[in-house]
Order: sequence, then C-alpha cells, then structure tokens
Amino acid sequence: MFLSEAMNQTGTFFHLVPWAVLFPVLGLLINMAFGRRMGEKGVAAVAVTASGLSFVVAVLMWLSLRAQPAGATVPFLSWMTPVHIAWAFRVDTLSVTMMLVVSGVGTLIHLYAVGYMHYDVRYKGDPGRYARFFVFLNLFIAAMMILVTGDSYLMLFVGWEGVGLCSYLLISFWFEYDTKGNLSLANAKAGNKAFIANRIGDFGFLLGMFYMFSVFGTLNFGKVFSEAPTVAQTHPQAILVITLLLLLGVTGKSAQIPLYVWLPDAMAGPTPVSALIHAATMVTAGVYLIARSHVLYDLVPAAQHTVALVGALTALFAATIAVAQNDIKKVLAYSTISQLGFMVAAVGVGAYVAAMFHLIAHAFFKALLFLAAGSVIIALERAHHPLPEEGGHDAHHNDDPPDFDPQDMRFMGGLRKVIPITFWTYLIAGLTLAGIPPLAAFFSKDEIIADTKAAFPLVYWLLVLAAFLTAFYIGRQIFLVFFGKPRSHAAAHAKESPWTMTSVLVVLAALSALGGLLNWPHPYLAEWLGHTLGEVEAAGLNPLVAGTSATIAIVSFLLAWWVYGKRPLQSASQPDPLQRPLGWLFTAMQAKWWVDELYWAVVINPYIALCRIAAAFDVWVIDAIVNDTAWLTDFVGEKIARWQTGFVRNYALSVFVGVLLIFTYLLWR
Amino acid sequence: MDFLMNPLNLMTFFPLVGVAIILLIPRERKDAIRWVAVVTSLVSFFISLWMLSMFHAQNPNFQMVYDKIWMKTGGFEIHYAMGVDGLSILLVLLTTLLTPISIFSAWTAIEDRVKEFTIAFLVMEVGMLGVFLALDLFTFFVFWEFSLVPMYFIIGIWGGPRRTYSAIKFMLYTMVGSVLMLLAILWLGLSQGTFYLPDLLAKGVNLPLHLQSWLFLAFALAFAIKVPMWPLHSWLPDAHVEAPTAGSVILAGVLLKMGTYGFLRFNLSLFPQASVKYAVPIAVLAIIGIIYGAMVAYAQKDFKKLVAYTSVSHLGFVMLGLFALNPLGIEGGILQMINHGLSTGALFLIVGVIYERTHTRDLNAFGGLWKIMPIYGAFSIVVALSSMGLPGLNGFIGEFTILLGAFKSPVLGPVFTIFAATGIILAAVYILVMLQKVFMGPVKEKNLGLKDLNWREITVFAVLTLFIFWIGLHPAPFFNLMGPSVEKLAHGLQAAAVAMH
Amino acid sequence: MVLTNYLLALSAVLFIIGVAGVLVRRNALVIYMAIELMLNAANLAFVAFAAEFGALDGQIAVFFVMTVAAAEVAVGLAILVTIFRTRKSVDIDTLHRLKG
Amino acid sequence: MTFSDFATLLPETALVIWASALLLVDLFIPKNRKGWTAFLAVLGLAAAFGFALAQGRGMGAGFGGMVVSDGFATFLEAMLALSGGLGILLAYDYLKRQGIERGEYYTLLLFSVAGMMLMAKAADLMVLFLAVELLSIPLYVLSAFGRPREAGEEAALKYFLLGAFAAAFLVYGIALTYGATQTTRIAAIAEAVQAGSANLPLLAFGAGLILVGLGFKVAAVPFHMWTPDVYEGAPSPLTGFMAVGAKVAGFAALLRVLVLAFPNLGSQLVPIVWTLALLTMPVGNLAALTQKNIKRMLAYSSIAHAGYMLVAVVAFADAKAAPAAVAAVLFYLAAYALTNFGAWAVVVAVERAEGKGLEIADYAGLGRKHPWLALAMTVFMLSFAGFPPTVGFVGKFYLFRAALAAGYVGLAIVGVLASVVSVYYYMRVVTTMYMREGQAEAYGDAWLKVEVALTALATVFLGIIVAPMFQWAVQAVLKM
Repeated sequence: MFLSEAMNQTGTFFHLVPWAVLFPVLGLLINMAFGRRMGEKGVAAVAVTASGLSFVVAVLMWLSLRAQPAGATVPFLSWMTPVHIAWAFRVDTLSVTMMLVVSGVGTLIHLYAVGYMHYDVRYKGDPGRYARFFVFLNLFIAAMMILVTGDSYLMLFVGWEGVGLCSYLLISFWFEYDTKGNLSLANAKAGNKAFIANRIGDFGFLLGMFYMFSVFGTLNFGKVFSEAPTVAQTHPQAILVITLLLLLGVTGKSAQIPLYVWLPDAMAGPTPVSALIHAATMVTAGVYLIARSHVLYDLVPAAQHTVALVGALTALFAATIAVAQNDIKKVLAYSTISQLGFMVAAVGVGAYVAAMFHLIAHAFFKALLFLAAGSVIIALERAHHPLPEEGGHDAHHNDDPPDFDPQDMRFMGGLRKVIPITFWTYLIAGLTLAGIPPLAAFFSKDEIIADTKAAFPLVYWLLVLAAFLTAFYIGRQIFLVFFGKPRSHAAAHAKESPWTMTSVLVVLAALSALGGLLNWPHPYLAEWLGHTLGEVEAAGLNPLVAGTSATIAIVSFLLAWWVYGKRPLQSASQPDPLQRPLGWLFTAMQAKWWVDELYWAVVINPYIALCRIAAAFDVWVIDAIVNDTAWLTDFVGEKIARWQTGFVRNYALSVFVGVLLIFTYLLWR
Repeated sequence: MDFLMNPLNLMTFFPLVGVAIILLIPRERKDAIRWVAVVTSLVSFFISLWMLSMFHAQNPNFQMVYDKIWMKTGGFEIHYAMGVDGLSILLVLLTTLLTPISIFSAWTAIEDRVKEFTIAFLVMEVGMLGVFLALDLFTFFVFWEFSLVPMYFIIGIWGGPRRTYSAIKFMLYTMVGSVLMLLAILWLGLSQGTFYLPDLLAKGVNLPLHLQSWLFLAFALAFAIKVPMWPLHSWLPDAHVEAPTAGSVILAGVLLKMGTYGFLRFNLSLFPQASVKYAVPIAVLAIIGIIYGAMVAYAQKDFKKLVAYTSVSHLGFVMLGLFALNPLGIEGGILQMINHGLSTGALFLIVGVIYERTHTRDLNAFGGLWKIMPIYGAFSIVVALSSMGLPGLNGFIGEFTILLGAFKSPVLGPVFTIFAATGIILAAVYILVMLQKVFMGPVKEKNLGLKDLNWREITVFAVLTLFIFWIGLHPAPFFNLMGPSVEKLAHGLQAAAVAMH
Repeated sequence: MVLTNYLLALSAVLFIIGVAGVLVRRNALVIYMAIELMLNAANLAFVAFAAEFGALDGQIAVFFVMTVAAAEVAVGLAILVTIFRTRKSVDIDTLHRLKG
Repeated sequence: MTFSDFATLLPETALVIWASALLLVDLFIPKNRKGWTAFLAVLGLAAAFGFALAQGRGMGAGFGGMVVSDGFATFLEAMLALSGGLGILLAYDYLKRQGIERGEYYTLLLFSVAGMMLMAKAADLMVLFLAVELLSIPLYVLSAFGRPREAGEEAALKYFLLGAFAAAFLVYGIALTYGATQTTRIAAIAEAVQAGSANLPLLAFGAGLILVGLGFKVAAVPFHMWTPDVYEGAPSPLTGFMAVGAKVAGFAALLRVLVLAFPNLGSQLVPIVWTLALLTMPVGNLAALTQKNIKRMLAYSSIAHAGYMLVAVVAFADAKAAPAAVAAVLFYLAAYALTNFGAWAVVVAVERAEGKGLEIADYAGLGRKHPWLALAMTVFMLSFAGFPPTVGFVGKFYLFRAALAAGYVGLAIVGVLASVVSVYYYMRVVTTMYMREGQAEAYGDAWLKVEVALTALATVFLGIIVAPMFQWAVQAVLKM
C-alpha cells in the first residue's frame, strides 16, 4: 500500500473520505449482482472486506486528523442545485469518531454475522437470503457513513433516512415469521412500525430543515454555525423552534419518549442487526445530531432543558420496563432506550464529550450484550432442534414444552457452564452496563451524572434512579440466564457457538472493559473532540459522584442477586419473584405501561377508521356526485324523449305553444 | 419540407410513420407489429435526444420554434406553432421515454387486436408530444383534446370488466373542463387578437383582474380535472383500475402531467396576477389532495386502486410546488412531475406484472412475494421507496424542493408546508402497508409457482430504476435544463405579487 | 282604414279557428282543411293590406299561396290515400308508432 | 324578364328543366337500369354545381330584386348541389337492396335541391315561401317512398301535416310583414324600418311568425318535434339527404332574413332567437342520450346541431359580429353536411331489409368485422362531437368564437356543456362498435364505400387544412 501516494498535496488522506461510503456500496452491488453464484463464503468475504475497507478509510482519516485537527470538507458531486447543496463530506474529529465506531463495530458485527447467519438462514428455511442480509448490512454501513460524514443537514438526512430504511429492511428480514419463528406478519409489522415512527420524527427534522433554510439560507453546517449567533439576535424564536423540531427527529431515531416504541419491536431483526443498528450505531445518530448541532443548542437553554428532560425521563421510564421483561433481547432493547436517554440527557446539559464517551462505550458493551445474547439464543436453538448437518435427525425428540421460546429467559438458567465464553463476555458487558468500576461505562456514565448534577438537578435525580434500575435489571438478567439450574432441555444441552462468533465477543469484551481509558485518566477524547466541539471539559472524575454511583451500582447488583441469584427459579412456569411484592406495579412494568395500547387507541385506530371513512366518502359522496350528475342527465333526457309521444297533435301543440310564447313575449315587452 | 426538418415536428409526427407501416402488416403477424411500434417510438426517443443536444439550457425562451400560420380568419391568425423550453423539455423526454417502455411492457399482456393497440399508442404519443410542444393556444387545444381519443380506446377496448364505463367517464369528465377552457381560449384570443403564446407572453395579457380571474378559473378547471386535483379526481381510480397496464403507465406517467403542465404553461404564465390571487385556495386543495389521497390509498383493497390514489397525493405535491410561485417550488414541481411519471409508471408496471401472473389485484391475495420473486421484490421495493420519497431516490428531491419552496413562498408559507409534510408520513404508511401485504408475510400456497421477472420485464424496470437513482443522486442536469425558464416565469409572478399588494 | 281593421280581425279569427282545428281534430283530412283555413286567413290579410296600400303585389301573393296550396293538397291527398289503403283509417291518433 | 334575370337563377333553372326532362326520360329507362336515371340526375347536379361556381361572387339581383345571386348563395348552392349528389350516391344501392327502386326518387330529389337552392337565393319573402314549398313537397313524397312501409307513411303524413301547419305560420308572418312595411322584398323591409315608415309592432309579430316557419325547417325547439319521427320513418338515404339539405336551406333563409331584413329588430328578435338556441341545444342532446335507434339518435343530434348554429345566428343584429357569425354558420353547415353524409352512409350500409339493423346495438362488433367502416364511423362521431382534428371541431370553434365575439358567453357555455353531453351518445356508437362483441354486417356497393371514404377523408382533411374553405365562407357573407 503506497500510502504516501494516496496522500494529496496537503499530505492528508481527507480526499479519500468518499471511499468510506463507496466501499460498502461496491460491496453491496457485487453481492446483489453475483451473491447467488458466489456462495456464502464469497458473499461473506466481499461484505466483510467492504466494511473493513471502510474502517481503514476511517483510520486514515484519524491519522490525517492527528496532523490537521481542523479537518476538511471534501466536495464530491453536485446535488440539489436549486438550494446549492452538494454531496460534500466533512472530516473532523466528531465525524471521524463516529466513523471509527460505526465501521469498527460494524466490521466486527459483519464477522459475527458470517457465522450467525449461517445458522439463522437454515433455521428459517431460506438459505438464499444469506446474500441479501449482507447486502443490507453493507447498505447500512454506507448510509451510516453518509450520516456521520455529511457536510450539511440535508446530506445527514439522507443517511438518517437511509439507516432507517436498512433498519426497516433488517427488522422485517424474516418477513414471513414472528420472533418465535411461526408464520406470521409480525416481523413485517415491526419493520413498518420502526419506519413509520422514524418518519414521524423525520417530519420534524424536515420542518426543522425548512425553517433553518428559510432563516439561514443554507443547510451547510459551516455556514449555519457561523451565522447562528447573528441569527439568534435577529430571529430569537427561530433557533428554538429549529432545535425543538430537530429534537423530534432525535426522538424518532434515538428512540426517546414519545417515539421509542418501535425499538423493542425492532428486536424482530436477526441478532447482529439488533447489535449493530439497534444498539451500537444507528440509534445513537440522534445523539450525534445534537452534538453536531451543539452551536445551535447552546444558544437556546430552553431547548437544552427540553432535550435533557426528554433524555432523563426516557432513561428512567425504559429502565422500569426493562426490569420486568422476560425476553432476553427485549430487556436489552429497553436497556438501550434507557442508555440512549442518558446520552440525550448529557447532550441536553451540554456535556457533549460525556455523551460521545458514553456513546462509544455503549457501542462496545451493548453490541457485546446483544451478540452474546445472540450466541445464547443460537445455542438454545441448536440444542432445541439441531440441523441435519450437525447430526440432528428428529426435530422434536426433546421434552421442551410447545411454547418453548429460545429467547425467553424463563427457559434458560445455568448456562454459564455449557457456554462459558458467552457467559464471561456477557458478564463483563453486563457489569459494564451496570457501571461497576473500572469498566468503561462506569467512567462515561459517571461523567454524565456528574455533569447533570450541576446543570439540572431534576435530571440528575432521574438519572441516578435510572442507574440504580440499570444495575438491577442487568443483574436480574445475568442471574436468570446463566445461574441456577437449566429450566429446559435446550438449556441443558446447549453448545458453545463457533469461533467466528465467540472471537468477536472476546474482542468486544476487551473493548468494553478498557474503553474507559479513552477519557480517563487522561482526557484524550475530550481533547480530540474539543477540536470540533469547541470546548474542552475538565477531565471529570468527581470523587463524590463517582463514589455514589459506584455504590448505587454495586448495591443494586447485589439486590438483583438477592432476588434472583440466591434463590433461583426452579421452573419456566414459576412466576417472577418480584410479582408478589410489587403487585400491579410489576404488571404495569411488564405490560410496558400500556403505551403501545395507548397509541393504538389514540392514534392508529382512529387513523385507520378515518381512512376507511375517507374511502367511503370518496365512493359514496365524491364519486356519487359525479355519477349522479350523469344519472340525472340521463333521467332528464329520458323525460324529454318522453314528450315525443308520437301524436301529431301534440307536435302541433308544441309549435303552437312556441308561437304563443313568442307572442306573449312580444306583447309583454 | 422544412416542416420535417424541425426536430419537434419530426419527433411529434414520426409515430405516424409507424402507424402507416403497421397498417400494412397483416394482423396475424403480431410480433412484427410490436417491433415496428417499439422501434418507431424509439426513433422518436432518439429524435428527442437530438433535440436535447440542440437545446441551450441557459436560454429561458422557446427554442427550435416552428411557426406557420395555420389559418387566417377575420381578425387574426391562428398559428401552428411548436417550440420547447425549460418548462416542457423534461416532459417531452419523459413522454418519448415512457411510450416505448409501455409498448414494450405490453408485449405479452395484449394479445387481442395488437394492431389497433399499437396504433392507439403511437397516435397517443403524437397527441401528448403536441400538448407539451404547442406554442399556440389553438394548436395546444387541438392536441389536448385529440389525446383523449386514443386513451379512450386503450381503456375501453383492452381494459378490465368495467372498461366502457371508465373510458367514457374519463372522457366526459375531462371534456367538461376542457370545453370551458376552449371558451376561455377563444375569449383570450379575441380580446388579445392572437392565440400565439410568445406574442401573448411578450405583451402580457392586458385584462382587468376580474376578467383574468374568470379566464384563469376556466383554464384551471380543465387542468385541475386532468391533474386531478381533489375533489375532481374520481375519474382517476376508475380509469386506472380498468386500463391495461401500459395504459395506466401512460395515463399516470404522462397524461396527468398534461394538467400540471397546463397550469404551468398557461395559468401561471398568462395570468400571473390571478395566479397570485388563487394561489392559496389552490394550495389548500392540493394539500387536501395530498392527505386525502394518502388516506384513501391506505384503505384500498385493490392493488391498482391503491396506486391510483397515490397519484392524487403525489400530484397534490406538484400543485403545491407550482403555486408556491417561486423558483424553488416550481422547479420542484416540474421535477416531481417527472418523478411521478417514473415512479408511478413503474408502480403500475409492478401491479401489471403480478396481475398478468395471478389475474387478481386483491391485496389480500398476495403476501411474501419477495421470497418467491426476489428480483421482482427488489425492484418493487426501490420503486415503492422512491414513491414514498426516500432521500437518495428521485421522489425526495422533488418533494423536498417543493416543500421548501412552499415554506419560503411569498403567497403560501410554513403552515402549508407543515400540512403537506404530513403527507410524507402518510405516504410511508400506505407504501409500507402495501409492501407488507404484497411482498412480506407468509407465502400463499397458490402463489408458490409464480415465475420471477423475465428479461423483458427486467429491462423495463432497470431503465426506470436507473432514472430513479440518477435523479435521486445527481439531479443537477435536470434542474439545469429547467432553471432559466423557471426563473423567468417566477420573475413575472414575483412582479405580479408585488403589483397586487 | 276601418274596413282593413275588420278584415284583419276576421283574418286573425279565421287563423285561430284554423289552428284550433289542427289541434283538436283527429281526421287528417279535416286537419288539412283547417290548415287551408289558416292559409286563407293569410290570403285575406294579404288582400286587406294590398287594398289599403293600393298595391298589387299583395294580391299577387295570394295567387302564389293558392297555387302552392293546391300543389300541397295534391301530394297530401296522395299520402292520405296511401295511408288509408294500408290501415283503412285516416285517424291520426292511430299513427304513433314513431315516438320516444 | 330578361336573359340576365335567368342568368342569375341559372343553376336552379337548369336543375328544374333537367329534372322535368328526366321525369320523361325515366319513362324510357328499363326497370332494371335505373342506374341511368341516377347517373343523369347526378349529371344535372354536376351541371348545377358548375353553374353555381361559375357565378362566383355573384351576379347581383334578378327578377326585379326577387332573387339575388351573391357569394352567400354561391357557397350554399355549391354545397347543396354536392349534397344532392351525395344523397343520390347514398340511395342508389339502398333502393335496390330494399326493392323500392324507382326513377322518381332521383327526379324528386332534384326538385327538392332546386327548392333548397332557391331558398339560398330568395330576396323576397314570397320567393322564400315558394322555395320552402318546392323543397318540402318532394320530401313529403320521398318520405313515403318506402311504401308500403307503415313507418314511412306515418313519417310522411306527420311531415306533411306539420310542414303545412308551419308553412301557414310562415305565410301569415309574411302577410303581417307586408302589412307592416308595404313590401315583401327583404332589402326593402330593412329600408322601411330605417326610414321609420314601418309599423314596428306588427312587423315584430310578422317576424316572429316567420321565425316559427323557418325554425320548423331547421328543427329548433319547440318546433322540432317532427324531426325524430320523420327521420326515423323515412328511408335512411333520404333522411341523410334531408338532414343536410333542409337544414342548410333553412339556415340560409334564416340568415338572409334575419341579417338583411330584420337587423334593426334586434331588441325584439334577439331574445327569441337566444331562447330558441338555449332550448334547442340541451333538448336535442339530452333526448339523444337515451335513444336506441341510430336514426332517431342522429335526428336528435341534428336538432342539437341546429342549436349550436343558432348560437351564432343570435349575433345577427350586431353589425360588427354578424359577418363572422354568418361565416361561422356557413362553415359549420359544410362541416355538418360532410359528417352527416358520412354517418348516414354508414347507417345505410349497416341497415338490413325490413328496417332491421338500425339499433345502435346492431353495430356491436363492427370494429372487428369491418374495421375501415368502423374507423370511418368513429371519425364521423368524433366530428359530430367536436373532437380535433376533424372539421366538426373547427366548426364548433368558429361558432362559439362568433358567439363570444358578440358577447353571448352564457349561450356559449350552455353550448359547450351540451356538446359534452353529446360526446356520451356519439361515443356510445363507438363503444358499441369496438367494445361490444357482436355480428354486425355491412352491405353496400362501391359507390357507398366511396362516399364513406370520401367524407371521412374530407372530415379529417378539412379539419386540418381549414383555411381554404373558411376563406370561402368568409367571403360568402351577406352584404346588403
């Protein structure tokens, strides 16, 4: 590799940034055209290479930025000429951070999926869809790269909707099944839900852009940010409205209240998708958007407060739901919503570095949690009905109940012995999530909580409470899944996943554990991002806050052990130990506070009814008026023809009447 | 001879050469007839490319003008005049592109009276091109009215069970508006002493506002029915549902654009003050159309009807853009006309593909088709996404520009954009539900044996998809073609708006 | 002058009687006679005006009208005869096959 | 009475002499050779056509101002001579096919044409009356030509009685006009009004009655009721001829009388003509909607077309708009004539013995079995409905232009909306031909086919190359 030759005159690689998008696009085109002929290995090689090359580009950008921290803008192709917006890439420390996370974690997950999907397509009975999966995955990398490298809000929006599309395509990847593998429309509907919820958010984003364009005359980041202070003087309301509209977009993409409802259902997608899109990368786009727009948000405290409050409420709300779920992925899904709430709250109080820090850490540990969960699920699945190539001959020779669900934690238990690598990595990730020092999330979450304490006490208390619940539900999960006795045949006979999967788990576990080093003890990340975000925060380890949160985490985790670990469940049908003490509260949490039902009753069903009414109106009023006009014309014609009686004298009378009328008129005038 | 040396005349009337040849071919030799039709329309397409190569994008005026006096009577002259400018060139290209595509797509779908079918299509092309190119009100009206006839036959002969009803409804409904427009044309010609558009534009229509308004309304009625704008749309679902696939493609792709083009070419250009006066009511109707069309589309059980109602919604966007009365809105409107032609044309082809295989359009009869027909599924998803305005595909470019135009419009404003933008959410709802019902979910047993696309269908979809991506990713060439003409038009409108206030 | 007025009044009365005859009678022959009455009412008017103006052209017009009426009656009677041959009646109320 | 007097009347004179001679010659033509009579009749019409054209822009007044040869008359005479020829072409094969071939058909037709031509030339109300009768009497006879078909006889009697009834109104109107102005000369009437020597109230009544008489001829509502019955009952070729000839002659007289005799009676007469137009268009079109018999449908449609033309006629009193209005009516008459002959030729071709094959439903499948015939019929229907590029469209264009130029916007709106209604029933024929399966048959000899082809081509050709004919019509406008 002749790196020096690839450098341009200024000695950087910035001009190569379009390749971060183009490599995955190339990969998906190849797989789309030849995927069926290349076989699984070929498809996997192309997809992983494409994603990996994208990561290489990101690394090159990182190297270049070290030399020139100011970054660069790389124009690529003219685009929306009427509004003077081109395809142009922006390379700065913020975008490159995101690029590294996206392509890095993305590539790891590509690797994991190589093995995972091999089994998945076979369990679902359509091996032909292997290539399609990697096409979508590459498309996702491309779209995400557009999102994070775009030089304007419009280009960001392209990636924004593009990742939404990939999310939709991958959620409904097994469009003929539900999550348990029964023939159903459920997965397809989950995909629709995700896309539509995102569209509602995008509606706000779009309006925000329109308003922004009409005030600033451009959507280009550089110009908007440089003019923002002036505009804040001339149009004080404008920036507030714009930032709030953007927030609506954020609630859609980053699954905040009130649009979070799609994310739990999004777990219908294959597990690598849940890890990559619905945990590590796409859902953090909202955080990225606000961080990117920090110039605007900093100008309007009211918007910041709203953002912080939304984030904190979401963090707590989702955590309460996570406590009562039985589906291993659903718990993680609500956990993701909750953690995203932390990040959003952080950007809301202006703690952009902390948010980004947590974003990165979360990308590692949450991806790991999902992948490990996927490993658990596959392990149970394989034990439940082994593939023919693995010596399985009779699908149902085990004694699992008919409602067995490989994702339901009540059918697990004791797995730490049969799938040890998965267990250990899961444990690391779980402890990270719980905020146990010195794992990555301890530092990042701690920074967030510390920053909110000064800025917005209400948010601080909400977050503390959420942090308590976080450690509890992850503890509950770990004890339910890995400890105690196996509560099903499959759990007892589970086998460890192949090395393609476990190796990724190990790498991610290492990253989760050591991720804290990014910003502690030396604030590398703060300095790095400071080039873009403008301010370098004081390297934060507030001993008091740190101590408190560490204590909370440990206490909460122990509480989980006390409830679920000390006296493990004996069978799958046994009620949850919290059911009795918490009563209706537990039921409400388990039922997700009936938010879905509320939306159905208040929004969706009325809309469907309205559509039906409109359709009926169209037929019975609008079209009926047209047809009735025609009918009336015909009717009158028939009546007129009826005058023609055939009797001569009537005809003569008609003439005579005509004469009379003429005479009357002449006399009368 | 100089008549045929003009590319516009040559392109417009070349299909008649094909008609003449087809008349000589025995009716049993269906493939020969089809080939002649496809090749003829392709020649017209190449002539249109020739025209494109001679077109100067920086020139906002009419180009390649061919102007001869048709008849000279009493007080004034009626011209036969053709010309092209930035407002029409894209629509001309769309027409010459979609005609061969739709003839090609009907290769196996139409087996009965192939001779008449191809003749109808070629004659139709003459009418459509004439409408977009005519520079004289009389010439325009001749083509406008004439283009009804072949479509009447296409729906009426090769359509579904209620074809005669739909055909006559299509015809009568359209005529109600166009006869009043004829009177308006006459009135305008009489009062201004000419029907020749460049003259009218150069002098400006010199009438008091209330007379302008009446003329504006008469033109608007004709075009609003054609577009169709809410609540004058009810001929559309019937016509679309009954028409054969190729007919639907042309109907949605080109014929509806004749309405929006009419607004652009005549209402906005000739009556700028009246346009300012009526911009708000028309925009309100457009928005009702956007939302209503989307809602009714959602409630349909017939695949084709669903697509038909999406047209009501999409053309609402076009109308909103045009009546934003600023360059942004108008450019978006024009581009969206093209986008709608490509996307909805393709959607109708999608319906046609499955109808040809299963002989049903009931949305509940499908499901999981992506599994058995992956190529079909892939194209369909792209087209559907284009239709719902996914960024990176063509629909978004148009909708974004339109909405932004309306937002910044001197006569409309943010409220219009807010309501119209809900259409983007609702579009996602009906498109996704459509995809879900047809392409997702479990496969029905009777559909298991369905064949994926053949090379002919793949060619058709590939061409359309190419344009869908091209406009979505790099629309600059398209905007450049229309830019100067739109600027000129918007300049006049701006002046009128200033004069009004 | 006075005479003219009387004559015109008579002519009008005759004309109206003729019209009434056409409207109320069912026999085709009688109807035609009523029409003749109307024509003659016109003739009377012509003559009356001619007399008042002292001009000849009005009186000549009468000859035209009478001649034409004669020609008409020839054709009319032929048609009536034909009809009578086929349906043995000249009652026009039986003739209403063509209608609607 | 000099030679020049006859010269002004040459086409009519020649035609009458020729017809009289043919009446005798026909006696010597064997029964199975009646084609000769037809041929000779056409020859006579050709001569009349030639004579009419030879008169060019006109030869001035003749017979002491009772007739006038002007461009207006020339235009109409040429058209009427052609109509006569087309009428004979229409009839020749039909009469043989129906077994009613007699030489008198052609001679009577010639007389009728002579009457029509005279009507175009009449400059005196008495001549007008004579012309009306010369036109009508042969038609009464011809209506019953299908003897002993009851429908034909009924039609003939109805036509005769009502025609005579209307003629009586016409005569009475002439008498009143004479009483009011001391003259029956058309030009002199206007002069008398202008000079103030006319008895205006009396004149208005006279004019009103003349309108009734002529309104009957052109089938204006409410004087239209004879039309459907007669058109349905009469032999189809005759109906085709009558629908054109009688209407052309009627409008010729109407225009000449209104524009030249009563231009100053606008305030009295315009509202009447306006109302006639307003009633005629919708009634004709609406009644045509529900017809199942194609002859009846075309009859109502002819009423409707009379209504469109009346719209332009309303402009007669407006000195500025009148010339264009007259030209528009002339053009429309020509357009109507062409289209009408074509359509009736198809009707004749499809009609079977015993009056079968006249339902619109009988046209089902024509598009498959006889594509060219169906195509021609489509062209005619489109022309009737006013679709470009047919001559019918251009005709309507000019008519409504004339109406707008005179300021009759309301009438024009009613007119165009009524024409939308007409699209429905015209297209129903097309729909039946192409979109219904059936066993339509077509007969007819080469001449009939030639007529169909010629009229179809002309309908389209004159719809595209409009200028020459319209130029002619413009030059043919009435001058004092």
